[in-house]
Amino acid sequence: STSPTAAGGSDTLTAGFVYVGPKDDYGYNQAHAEGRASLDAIEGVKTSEEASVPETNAVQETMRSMIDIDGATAIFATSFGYFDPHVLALAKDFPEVQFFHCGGMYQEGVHPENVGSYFGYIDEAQYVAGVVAAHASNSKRLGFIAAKPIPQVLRNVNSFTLGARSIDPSITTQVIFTGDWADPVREAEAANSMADQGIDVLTCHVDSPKVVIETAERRGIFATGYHANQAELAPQGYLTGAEWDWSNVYKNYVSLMQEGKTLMNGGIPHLVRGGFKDGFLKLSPFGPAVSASAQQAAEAAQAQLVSGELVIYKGEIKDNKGKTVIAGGKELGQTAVELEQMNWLAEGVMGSVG
Amino acid sequence: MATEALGLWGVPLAIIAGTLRGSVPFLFVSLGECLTEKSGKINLGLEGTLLMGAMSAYAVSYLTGSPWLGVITAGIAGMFLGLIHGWLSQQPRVNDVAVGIAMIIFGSGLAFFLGKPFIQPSAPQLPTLSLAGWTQIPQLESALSISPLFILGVAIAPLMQWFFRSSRWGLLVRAVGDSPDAAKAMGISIFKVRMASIVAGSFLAGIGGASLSLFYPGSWSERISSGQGLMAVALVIFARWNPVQCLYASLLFGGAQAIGPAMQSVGIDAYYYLFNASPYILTLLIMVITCSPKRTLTGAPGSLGQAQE
Amino acid sequence: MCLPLPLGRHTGLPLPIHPLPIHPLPIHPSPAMETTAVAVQTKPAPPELEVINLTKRFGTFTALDQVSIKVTPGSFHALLGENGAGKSTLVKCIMGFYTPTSGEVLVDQQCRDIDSPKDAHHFGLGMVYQHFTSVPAMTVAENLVLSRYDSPQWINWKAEYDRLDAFMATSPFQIDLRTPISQLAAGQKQKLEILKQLYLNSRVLILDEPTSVLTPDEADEVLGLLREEVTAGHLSVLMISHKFREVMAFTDEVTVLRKGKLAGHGYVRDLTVDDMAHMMLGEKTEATPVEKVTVADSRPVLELKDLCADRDNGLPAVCSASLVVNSGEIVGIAGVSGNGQRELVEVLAGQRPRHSGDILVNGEPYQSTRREMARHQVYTLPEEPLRNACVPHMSVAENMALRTFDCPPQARRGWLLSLSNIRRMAEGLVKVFSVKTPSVDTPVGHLSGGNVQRTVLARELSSTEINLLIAANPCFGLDFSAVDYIHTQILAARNRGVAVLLVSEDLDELLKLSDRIVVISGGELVYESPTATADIKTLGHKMAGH
Amino acid sequence: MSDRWRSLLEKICIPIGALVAALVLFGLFCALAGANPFGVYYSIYRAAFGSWSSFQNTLIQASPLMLSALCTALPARLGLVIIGNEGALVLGGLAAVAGGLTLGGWGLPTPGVQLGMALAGMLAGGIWIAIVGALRHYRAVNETISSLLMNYIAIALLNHMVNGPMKDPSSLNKPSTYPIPEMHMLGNLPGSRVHYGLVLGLVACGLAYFLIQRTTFGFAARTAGGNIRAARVAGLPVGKLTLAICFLGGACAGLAGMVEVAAVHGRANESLNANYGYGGVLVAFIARHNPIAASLVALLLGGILASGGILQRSHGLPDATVMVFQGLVFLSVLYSDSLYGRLPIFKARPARPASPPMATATPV
Ligand SMILES: Nc1ncnc2c1ncn2[C@@H]1O[C@H](COP(=O)(O)OP(=O)(O)OP(=O)(O)O)[C@@H](O)[C@H]1O
Ligand SMILES: Nc1ncnc2c1ncn2[C@@H]1O[C@H](COP(=O)(O)OP(=O)(O)OP(=O)(O)O)[C@@H](O)[C@H]1O
Ligand SMILES: [Mg+2]
Ligand SMILES: [Mg+2]
Repeated sequence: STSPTAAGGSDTLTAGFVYVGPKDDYGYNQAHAEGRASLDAIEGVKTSEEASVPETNAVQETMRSMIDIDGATAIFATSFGYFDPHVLALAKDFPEVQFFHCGGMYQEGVHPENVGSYFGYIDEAQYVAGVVAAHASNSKRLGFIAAKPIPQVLRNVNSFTLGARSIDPSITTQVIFTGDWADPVREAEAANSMADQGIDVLTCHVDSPKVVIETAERRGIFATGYHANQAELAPQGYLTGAEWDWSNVYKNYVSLMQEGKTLMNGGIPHLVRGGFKDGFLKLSPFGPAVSASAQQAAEAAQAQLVSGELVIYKGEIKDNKGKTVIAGGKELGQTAVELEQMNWLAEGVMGSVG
Repeated sequence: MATEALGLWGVPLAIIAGTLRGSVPFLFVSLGECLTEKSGKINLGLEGTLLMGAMSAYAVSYLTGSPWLGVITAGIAGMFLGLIHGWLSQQPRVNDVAVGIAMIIFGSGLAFFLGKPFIQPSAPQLPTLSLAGWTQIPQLESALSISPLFILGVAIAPLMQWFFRSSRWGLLVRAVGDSPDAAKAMGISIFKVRMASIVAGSFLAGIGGASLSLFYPGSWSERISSGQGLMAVALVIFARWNPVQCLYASLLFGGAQAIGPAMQSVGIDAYYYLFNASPYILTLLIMVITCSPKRTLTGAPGSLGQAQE
Repeated sequence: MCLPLPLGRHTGLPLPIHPLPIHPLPIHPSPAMETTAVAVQTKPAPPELEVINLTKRFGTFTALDQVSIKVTPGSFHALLGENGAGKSTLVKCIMGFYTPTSGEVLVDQQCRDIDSPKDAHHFGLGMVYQHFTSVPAMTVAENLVLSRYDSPQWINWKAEYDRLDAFMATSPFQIDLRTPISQLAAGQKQKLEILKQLYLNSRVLILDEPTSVLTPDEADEVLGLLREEVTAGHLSVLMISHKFREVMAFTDEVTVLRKGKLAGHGYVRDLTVDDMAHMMLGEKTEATPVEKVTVADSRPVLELKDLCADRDNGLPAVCSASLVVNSGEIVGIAGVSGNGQRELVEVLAGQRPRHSGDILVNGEPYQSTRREMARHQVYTLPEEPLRNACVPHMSVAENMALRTFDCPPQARRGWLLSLSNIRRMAEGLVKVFSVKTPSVDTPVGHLSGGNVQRTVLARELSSTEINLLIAANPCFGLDFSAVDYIHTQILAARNRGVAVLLVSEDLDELLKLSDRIVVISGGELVYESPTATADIKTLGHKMAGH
Repeated sequence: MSDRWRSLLEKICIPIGALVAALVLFGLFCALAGANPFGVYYSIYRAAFGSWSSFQNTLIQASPLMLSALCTALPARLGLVIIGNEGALVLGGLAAVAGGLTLGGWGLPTPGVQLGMALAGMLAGGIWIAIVGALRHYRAVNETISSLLMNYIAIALLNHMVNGPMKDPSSLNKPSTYPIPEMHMLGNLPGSRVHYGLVLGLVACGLAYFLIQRTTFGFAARTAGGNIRAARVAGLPVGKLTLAICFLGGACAGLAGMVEVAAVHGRANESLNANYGYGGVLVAFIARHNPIAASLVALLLGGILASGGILQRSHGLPDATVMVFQGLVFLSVLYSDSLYGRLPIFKARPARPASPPMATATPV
């Protein structure tokens, strides 16, 4: 059977991957590039990738050239800012090509048929990292270095804090926003100033967590990673980390496409999201500083998240100004729209969304 | 040993610590730029030099295990870019600002290209000098754990001042920068003096890069520099082409970098974009206040920014 | 009238002013000079300098064509020629500043490769350039130490100062060692340049128009001292000059260049001024006689009331200057350079903001805006025209249009340039003012100094309705035919009823041209007198600040 | 060969020679990195100029650079070295959105809204650079430095505005302003995917050239740029000229920002800060501040940027390769500028003394 979208009637499926930064940044882009690399082993699949493509019309031209020159029939646009207007514009021009955008922005009926979204609930992993952090912390003060106060980031901050406070409700998380997805000096400065404040577990949500993890190690405090496995950077203090597992996701898409399924014929769902259960995420292996009890608690939490027993956003949850944001008894599952519009910091987080 | 929180006292401490940690690259690039500008040329390309220095230092430190070898290599890599800049910017009809911007692209492109294999590994870092034997407060101890390159930079600043005042070469550099015609009449080769100043300045800037990748923040990535190389030009004007004042200006900038995060860590967190821009706003304000159309800037080399005949 | 020799050399006191010769007269130096205390010591005799068949081309243009010249040891040699004759080029070739296209430079009858001024110094040659060559941002001491080729790598300032003080004590002129060059007056800078060569022990001194920034007194002082050294056999001097008076008074030999070629050579004792002028120009010319007519119904055109202005460093330069210039009158401002006259002209020309005070032109307040300049027909001949009045890389035509480019016919509808009209007008002016330029499209920076001056003159004097002319050192560095031309033009303007403010450091020029003379000293106008009745002695005293 | 032909030939050969030299150097570099240089050349050609489709890519990349370059090129005529293009561009984009939303809210028809956006963008960019000019004129603050600092400040302002006061609450994970309605967006040139920004860029370059070379304003600016003391002697209003030309330069960069939001992004957010500013500075310098040449150099840079992707995808070279290429091309072109009049082949023969046309060319 020939794939309905393959150009030139060949059986080879060509997929193009576009990254916003360098593909070896020890972070976001690297996680995607590793996912892409896992496709190399698959028969009948060719990939083409381009890194450091800015969120301007340059990305449109890149995707166009992948389609025109490389014959790509599926495009994976991995940066959040690629979606509107770039992916949408291209989708209009190439109705037979499938565009998969990482970010979960697809809306039924609003966006074209041949556009799909995929994203993972990485805050589940952050929740578990919070559980581990709570066990490791002596000062009961955690630190979170975040790029910008956007819902995705706030959700990670809150989940991390909720995870930690599920172990010890007195724990607080200090958050510092650097204002930039990558600014190593400021990230190091934030890490140091948190260490000076007596914070003893750090985590972060920036494009490349390398500097944060290394600084924490140098200051003799603990850290949990993000995006990819940074254990090598902090052999002493690395506890665990919230990692993407894109290889699962990409392999899955590819096998669907190889079966002839597409977004357009309804064979591939437009919105693909998932957490631990769906194989979107993994935890970094536990570091030497993680106690047995911490490990148990973490594994338990992970298992409960997989089974659905544990819902992170379950009322009553107050924000850090004392206002109830999720009423008692209310449960917001991972797909809840409210969570995607999060603009508050949970009780126990020190900082403000500005 | 439980760590006590310092509360609001943490802010000045964090700023002091940030000053000691964060000012080193500023210090080296501004001293390098100061030397370059004293000879009458502007090197806007130090951003590329800084990145090249950071990359090569990290790479060599990783490959050989010796961070000091990395520092030397960074300087040499800087000199290589300086040679290009020095030669090109002295050709007739070639503008040094333009060469500088092209060199930013070329230098950082080269650094990123060659630096790809070194993003993942961890390289040995420069040792830390602790000045805090007298205190038990861990925050102070960490604030006073300073880079050996900081000490080096602090020593170079007055040395360079003395060099300009009391060495024949220093006088030559000043003469060439202030009045190339006069220097030429004395039989001084303007080309050679400027070349030497640019190359030596780039050596220093390269070391500035090494301090980024081998001490603070202490890793190599493509975003490691946040414009320190570009700011060098502003710092030197700010410091009125005086090496010792370059030191003060660098300390100020290092400190200003720490303001944003330090404020947030104690809960002052509105307007952090504007807080993060504070070093630039501050510099601009000080320049507006201290410049005047009625006076020429003291210390400005007379031929700075003037076209080659 | 014999040359007055300075007396108070070592006293550090200002020199007494002597009556100046107003017309250049052939004066021979008194042959037996007293030997000076400085010079008697065992200094080696200067080497012989000879240039054979030297040619220098700039691109396709031949600046020097097979020129030969010989400076015998212990002689004072003058190099003469019109503007652009190639004098500066010749000496720069000797000094290794330029590489000659062909030809040889011999020192002591040996052919030498001189590739840089450093090599020249090695052979005992030293030069004072037409433009100052000290570094403005450095002090006198730093400049002197730097100028030495053998100064140590690391400088011990205390020891250096001791040595410099000792040198200064025995030198012909005194300058404070710790002053930055930028704060020296022009005359002092020139003295420093010569001092530097003495400090370097140069045996053959080449001077390119050394007296053009000096007052006649200063010039006589400097040249007199050099003459002593030459007579004592310690020094040879090769001097470029446009001033016949100096040539006649101090030099032994002259070599004349014309359009890059050797035009003549001779001994001063055998030559008259006319002979030399003839060699320079290739034809007989006589200075146009000066005639002044009295202008009827003279009225005040320019009035200054308590005008104050600051220097670049913020210190006061002009203090409470009040002055009236009437139509049909030339008011001359005399003064030693650096006494505020430059700043005064800059304020009037709109280059410098005033600190306080009023300027009235035709009775109306004047702010030096373009509109006021056009309405009152105010024109300016600033000093150093290439620096002050021209855009070097723009063409002669464009520079000539600087006053008129926004008026018809050069501008259509007030904003659209008519390039053809701009060229056409420039071509006319080039003819009328005999500007020597390859074409009107040549960048003005490529012209020789005299022709730049003529370009500006053409622009500023071509209007038929000039009302006020402000001229500052208009003849600085020009050859005598150009000087004569400019003087004639300025006088003609005055006779038409133009009010002229003439600022000059050349007292002869002021005495020749102006109707009234005002002395500026320390930024204040300290003396005023009609020229006819002016007492030259008093003028000199006032200029010297007494 | 007459002198005119010789100099024309020189003007053609030198830039081409510079490009060839850069390509040779880059080929060596690629060979060292393990790629086949000739394959690389072919790919670059194919991706930048090889087909109408790829040439459109080049045009798309070039159009913001043309406008942005004028922000440096115009003030340069007054002797000012301004590198504040990035700042003027992002603020221009921000203001254009604000203007577009306001006017759109009043129900103005599309041409009105577009004109309003353009004016708002130009005004914001213009004022931003005029501040630099004012600081230069009234406070003698070095314009290169102040414009550099103003870049950082403008970007901080952009971030502050899109994350705060001007944020569209529904722009969740990429804080942005409210979008400009689709109907008010700038369209594409018929039959292509190149938006009207290219036309604006070309027209602006042409107008700028005319303004500088053929108007009294340009004459005054060139005079003041060539020698400010002479300009003051001629009574030219240096202050007004400085402000005006800085405003015009900034307005062009602001217009580039407006084009980016109105033709590409549809809203203002941090993507506006995409280095078109520094690219523009480089373009202006390489073009020696000649607006017409700037449009050609912008095309060259556009072509290089357009070919960046293919180097990664077809030759496995890292993403930084295109920067190295760009750097080499620009260094080489900058160097080539110094060769005018120095290459023996293009040198006029020394005129024989007898030849009549040279007789007048002997200044005395
Ligand atoms: N660097 C140069 N490039 C091209 N032409 C030059 C250069 N220097 C001098 N010239 C030309 O050579 C000729 C001789 O110039 P030079 O400066 O020697 O004249 P001069 O005799 O010293 O005149 P003045 O009395 O005005 O000082 C002039 O026509 C001048 O334009
Ligand atoms: N020649 C000059 N040298 C140095 N500074 C000057 C000079 N002329 C004016 N200034 C300074 O520049 C500033 C502006 O001067 P001024 O307003 O006269 O300029 P302008 O060209 O007339 O500008 P505008 O036409 O906009 O008023 C003032 O601070 C003034 O002190
Ligand atoms: Mg001369
Ligand atoms: Mg001359």
